[in-house]
Amino acid sequence: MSVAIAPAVVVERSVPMAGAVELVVYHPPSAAAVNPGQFFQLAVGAPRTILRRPYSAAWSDAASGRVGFIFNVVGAGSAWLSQRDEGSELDLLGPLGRGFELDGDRPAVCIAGGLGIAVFLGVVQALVARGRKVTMLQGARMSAQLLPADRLPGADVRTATDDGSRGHHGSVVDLISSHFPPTFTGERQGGGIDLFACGPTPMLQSMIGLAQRHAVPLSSIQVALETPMGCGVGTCLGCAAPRREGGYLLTCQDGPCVRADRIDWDRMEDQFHG
Amino acid sequence: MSVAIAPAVVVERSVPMAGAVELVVYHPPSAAAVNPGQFFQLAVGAPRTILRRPYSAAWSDAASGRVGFIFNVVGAGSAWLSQRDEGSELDLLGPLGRGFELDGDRPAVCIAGGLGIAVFLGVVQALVARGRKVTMLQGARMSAQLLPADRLPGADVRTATDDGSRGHHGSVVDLISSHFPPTFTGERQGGGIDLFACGPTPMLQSMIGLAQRHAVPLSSIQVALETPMGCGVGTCLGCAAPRREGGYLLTCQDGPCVRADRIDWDRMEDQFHG
Amino acid sequence: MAERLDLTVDLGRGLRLRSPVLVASGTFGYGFDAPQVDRIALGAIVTKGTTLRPREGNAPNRIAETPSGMLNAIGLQNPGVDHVARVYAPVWASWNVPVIVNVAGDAIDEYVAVAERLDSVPGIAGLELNISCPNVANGLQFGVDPDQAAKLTSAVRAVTRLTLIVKLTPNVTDVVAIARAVEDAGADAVSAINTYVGMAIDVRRRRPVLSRESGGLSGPAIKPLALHAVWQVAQAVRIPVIGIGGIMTPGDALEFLLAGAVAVQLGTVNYIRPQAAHEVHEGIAVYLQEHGLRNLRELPIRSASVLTHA
Amino acid sequence: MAERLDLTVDLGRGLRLRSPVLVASGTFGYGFDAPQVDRIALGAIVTKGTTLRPREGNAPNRIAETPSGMLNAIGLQNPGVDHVARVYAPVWASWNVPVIVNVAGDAIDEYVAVAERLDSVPGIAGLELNISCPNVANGLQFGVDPDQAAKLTSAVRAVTRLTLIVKLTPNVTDVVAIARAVEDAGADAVSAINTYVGMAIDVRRRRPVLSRESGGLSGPAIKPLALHAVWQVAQAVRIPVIGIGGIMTPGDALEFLLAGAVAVQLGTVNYIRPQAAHEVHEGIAVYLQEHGLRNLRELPIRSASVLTHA
Ligand SMILES: Cc1cc2nc3c(=O)[nH]c(=O)nc-3n(C[C@H](O)[C@H](O)[C@H](O)COP(=O)(O)OP(=O)(O)OC[C@H]3O[C@@H](n4cnc5c(N)ncnc54)[C@H](O)[C@@H]3O)c2cc1C
Ligand SMILES: Cc1cc2nc3c(=O)[nH]c(=O)nc-3n(C[C@H](O)[C@H](O)[C@H](O)COP(=O)(O)OP(=O)(O)OC[C@H]3O[C@@H](n4cnc5c(N)ncnc54)[C@H](O)[C@@H]3O)c2cc1C
Ligand SMILES: Cc1cc2nc3c(=O)[nH]c(=O)nc-3n(C[C@H](O)[C@H](O)[C@H](O)COP(=O)(O)O)c2cc1C
Ligand SMILES: Cc1cc2nc3c(=O)[nH]c(=O)nc-3n(C[C@H](O)[C@H](O)[C@H](O)COP(=O)(O)O)c2cc1C
Ligand code: FES
Ligand code: FES
Repeated sequence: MSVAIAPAVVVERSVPMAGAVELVVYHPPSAAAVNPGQFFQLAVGAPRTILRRPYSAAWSDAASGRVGFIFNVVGAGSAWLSQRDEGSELDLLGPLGRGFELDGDRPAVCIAGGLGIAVFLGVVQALVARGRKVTMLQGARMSAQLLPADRLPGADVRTATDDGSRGHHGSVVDLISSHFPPTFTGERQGGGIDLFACGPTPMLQSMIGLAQRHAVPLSSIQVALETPMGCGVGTCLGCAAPRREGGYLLTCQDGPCVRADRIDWDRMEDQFHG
Repeated sequence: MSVAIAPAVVVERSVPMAGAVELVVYHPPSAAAVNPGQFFQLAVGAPRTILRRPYSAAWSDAASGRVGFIFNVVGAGSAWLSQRDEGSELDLLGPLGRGFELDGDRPAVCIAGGLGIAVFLGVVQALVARGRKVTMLQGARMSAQLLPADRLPGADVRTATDDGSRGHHGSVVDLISSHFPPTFTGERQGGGIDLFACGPTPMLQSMIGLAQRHAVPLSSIQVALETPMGCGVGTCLGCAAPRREGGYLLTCQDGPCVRADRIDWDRMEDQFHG
Repeated sequence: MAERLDLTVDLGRGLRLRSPVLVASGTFGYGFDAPQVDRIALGAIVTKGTTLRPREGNAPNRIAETPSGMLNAIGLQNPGVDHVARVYAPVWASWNVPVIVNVAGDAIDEYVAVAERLDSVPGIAGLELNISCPNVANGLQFGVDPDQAAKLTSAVRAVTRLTLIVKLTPNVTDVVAIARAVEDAGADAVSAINTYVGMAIDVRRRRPVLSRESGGLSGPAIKPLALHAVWQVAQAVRIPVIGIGGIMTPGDALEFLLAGAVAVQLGTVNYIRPQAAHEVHEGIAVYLQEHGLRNLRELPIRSASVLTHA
Repeated sequence: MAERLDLTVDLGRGLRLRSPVLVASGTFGYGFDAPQVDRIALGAIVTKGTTLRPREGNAPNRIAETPSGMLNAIGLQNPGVDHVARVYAPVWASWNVPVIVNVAGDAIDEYVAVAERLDSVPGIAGLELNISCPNVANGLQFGVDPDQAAKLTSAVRAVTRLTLIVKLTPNVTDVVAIARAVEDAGADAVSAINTYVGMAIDVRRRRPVLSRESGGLSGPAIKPLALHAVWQVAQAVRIPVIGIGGIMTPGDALEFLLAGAVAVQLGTVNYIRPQAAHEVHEGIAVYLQEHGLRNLRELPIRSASVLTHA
């Protein structure tokens, strides 16, 4: 495996949008190895914590040897991470898991809820580099929490906010509807679009429900799953996600990016507490 | 009690001598309340630690509202403390315990081994302020680990190093001998000197042995004890030190500064591991 | 809103607490030493374990830090019940907070004698029987055997009209069996749990860190274990259960209240954040409000399965 | 200096390890997935718990972080013994490191069938009987009762010539009684300990975090408890004891070796610092050198008192 366990140096810390932190680390081997959608297990040194924390590479740049992470502070681990100054070390394990399958020529529609946007900096860039038409649907609670569109060059960015302060007033999932019927009706088995989704499990579920109502084939949808992670490498079996044919797949090994038809969405649960 | 639990701000971090760190915090109520020899329980945020760490106030200055701590890095807690930048918060509980009894007019001889010197910045200052003649005997492993004498204004500073790189080549305890016989022989019950000691338990024990051989009354010696501390305030009973008349006294409440005749030195042990 | 919240707790036999947040035995002395704590806001103070005669306690080392926890082997250093009754209780009588005396001993007679001595003393609101101290000779014997635990409880019950809480040890295969036994023997409430027997070794000197070799583990490290014990016990007995073990935050305390405890005791955290009891009380109040609940009795959840392990 | 050090360990019945540092069941899969670990330097790999038939494991949530520890209720997800014997063992046979299969089941017959299936398979160096899994129905039953534990051990002993390690559960009043029972029943070694039963509650949603409600606690939080268990067991049995529980550093491992363990298993730390096993091995070597010792057998210390608690 090309998985590294390595101390990387934080070379930049900034606030890409309200409530989020962006840490840029310098680690050329990782920067060269990442596929969009893959993640790293970041060691955290907060009191009483012990497990690493899973974070998607928001973007990576082989040329400059940099990898970016974008996250919000939700608990002790992310709080600790948010305080890493420039120059401090960050212990990376990764890149891990499977990224998105980005090849193809159908129009790509990306949909992100909340911090789910993080992973799309790299995804959009890679899709655009492949010459694909990219629409980025981004949802947030309020305007200030939207990632500025200039971080997603080449994509047609549409937004939705819960408070209506920018774009569609409501769920980002509503924005897909306009992409669904014309494209899929009549040519259900392909043709259409490729959908890439990342966000809270309830958002993914409502999106899946909508897709099913529009008879969109779930195999044309790729989702980035989020489950708790122990190891991130397949040894703890802690990151189970219900598989359509029964049993479980491992988010860290079989995912985090999987085709939506591999999941039993009825058994799928939002696994996060707190 | 005038004990505060308070977040103080680190206003200075420096290296007073090789292997040591000095943190200066701004907290006027504490700075005004400290008696030399008292300590604070400092909260630490290192992974997996939980208890506060006891540290003597090295000095305090009511006018500027500052308190200084001088320590070396021996484990996780002190490592974490050593990384507190200027501007960061430090959670203090204190001042705690009994300081030294500094009043009197006999010549004062202070003796410190290793980081035991920390407490004497404040002690020497207070003794000098009382117009007492002060000799400071300071021992360290090597010259670079000695606190510069200009931090002890008004004291006659004598030094000993294990490697002979400055002052007496050997234990700092050897330096007391020269103070003992002339002063005490013939007038055993007072007169003589007042001795103030702080350092590793084995050093204190060898000093006590020497004093006993010279028939120096142990009531004229005050020692700053070091035992592990749970609470620092008398509720956990974890900081037991053997009392001469049997049973135990509590270092945090009855000490840390006690007259040497209160201790059963034969049952006294160096309580630190690691 | 706030004035409508009812945070009181009934521990039985007339002992009503104004807050579900108590301070645990051995972590608050006899109530005189903790800095900056507004006693009046506490549900109750549980004292250091008290024995018939004064005890010197164990030789140092008595404590050691462990990952997110600490070991202690204090050895029940205490001034003896007589001192407690004569010197401390009169002061407590003037405090506006219930003081519960934690009682320890080596034999049933000794527990009984302590309970008798305290029964009619003003200033004492209840007894907590420490049948589970791992740090004295024979300390664990009563706590690990349902019959012994019941015998001890009955004997003490017979000589006291005070609210009688029995404090369980977790160092057993089946804590529920002990809880049921002491309930049947007349305990008004149980508190769960005391410390877990553990150890640390001084690698440099090649010897145990503690003079007694082993000691009791407390602090956040044990929280998940203590919570499980409380969860099991609360579903098995009808008397109130007081949850103890590693509580540092309002969230921790709420875990225990949701698991079925009527109140909680804060232990090790008192050493670290003396203000924790108040923060926890406030946090519980906020939670109740946010969840539209008006008292603590609406909190507990139940196991989905009949068998916890099934 | 270094070449004179002897860090080998004899687990009995011909199983000799080149290092006292093993990786624990459930934390290293079947040896294929851990990144960047030089397997050859490990004392042995202990596999995930393996049952007669494949198991899907429990529904999510299966894990939760706790202070300095983690809870798990994986539910023995595994591909079944047949897959292990047919697909994995042949690969292991080519590795230069012993692989010990951790065996689990719901009934004695099931354990026996797994042991029989594995007995003559090349690539398998030993069996570790998991008589103590808290995360499956009836999982704990064998581990908490000396008679049951002995019966299971004898039954498996009768069908295998492989080195037989029995892994003890700490969720008992007296771990020594179980250790003695399995020693008498023919175990070649014991490993101590498995996880402690614990729980976490999701306060926001008011339900247990884990789908199974309870789970097993591992990680540094349990180190002092595990160390005490090993200390007691090592002084009570003559067969080798393998220490497990919360080991992260060389110092942690040395505590167990000083307490009487002949070897250690690293568990949870593998998730966090996959390189830990090597660091621990190196650290032990350095310690032996610094203390002028030439092999691990010179390490153990003994209790000063006859009774650990006296
Ligand atoms: C593959 C993957 C990629 C992710 N990428 C990102 C990202 O790019 N940006 C971002 O902001 N967040 C991302 N997350 C979520 C992020 O991992 C959690 O927010 C983070 O672990 C919370 O840690 P904490 O200590 O701050 O919170 P706490 O709630 O204190 O954490 C307690 C425990 O729960 C786990 N946990 C809590 N919330 C989550 C969660 N949502 N997902 C997984 N574990 C959780 C923690 O890892 C930890 O073990 C990703 C999660 C996964 C699984
Ligand atoms: C009253 C008092 C005043 C002190 N003043 C100073 C001072 O001014 N400067 C200074 O450098 N040191 C001082 N010490 C020692 C200092 O408290 C320890 O070095 C420090 O606690 C070590 O913590 P750690 O996490 O770095 O080490 P670790 O070894 O990781 O600590 C583990 C545990 O052991 C305890 N411990 C370890 N060593 C000691 C020790 N020597 N004394 C007490 N507890 C210990 C820690 O508090 C902690 O609970 C003082 C100790 C006491 C009791
Ligand atoms: C130093 C110390 C001394 C203790 N002494 C007693 C005691 O005398 N009697 C008793 O019943 N429990 C005693 N305990 C146990 C606590 O009351 C409590 O049950 C335990 O610490 C778990 O709670 P915690 O994790 O919040 O500390 C003591 C605990 C500590 C840390
Ligand atoms: C996620 C996970 C899965 C485990 N699975 C098994 C198992 O299948 N069989 C077993 O005997 N022990 C299992 N264990 C227990 C470990 O082997 C070990 O005994 C325990 O984790 C304590 O060691 P640690 O604190 O170093 O992790 C598992 C532990 C964890 C954390
Ligand atoms: S996180 Fe451990 S197996 Fe996926
Ligand atoms: S440190 Fe707790 S009583 Fe002294």
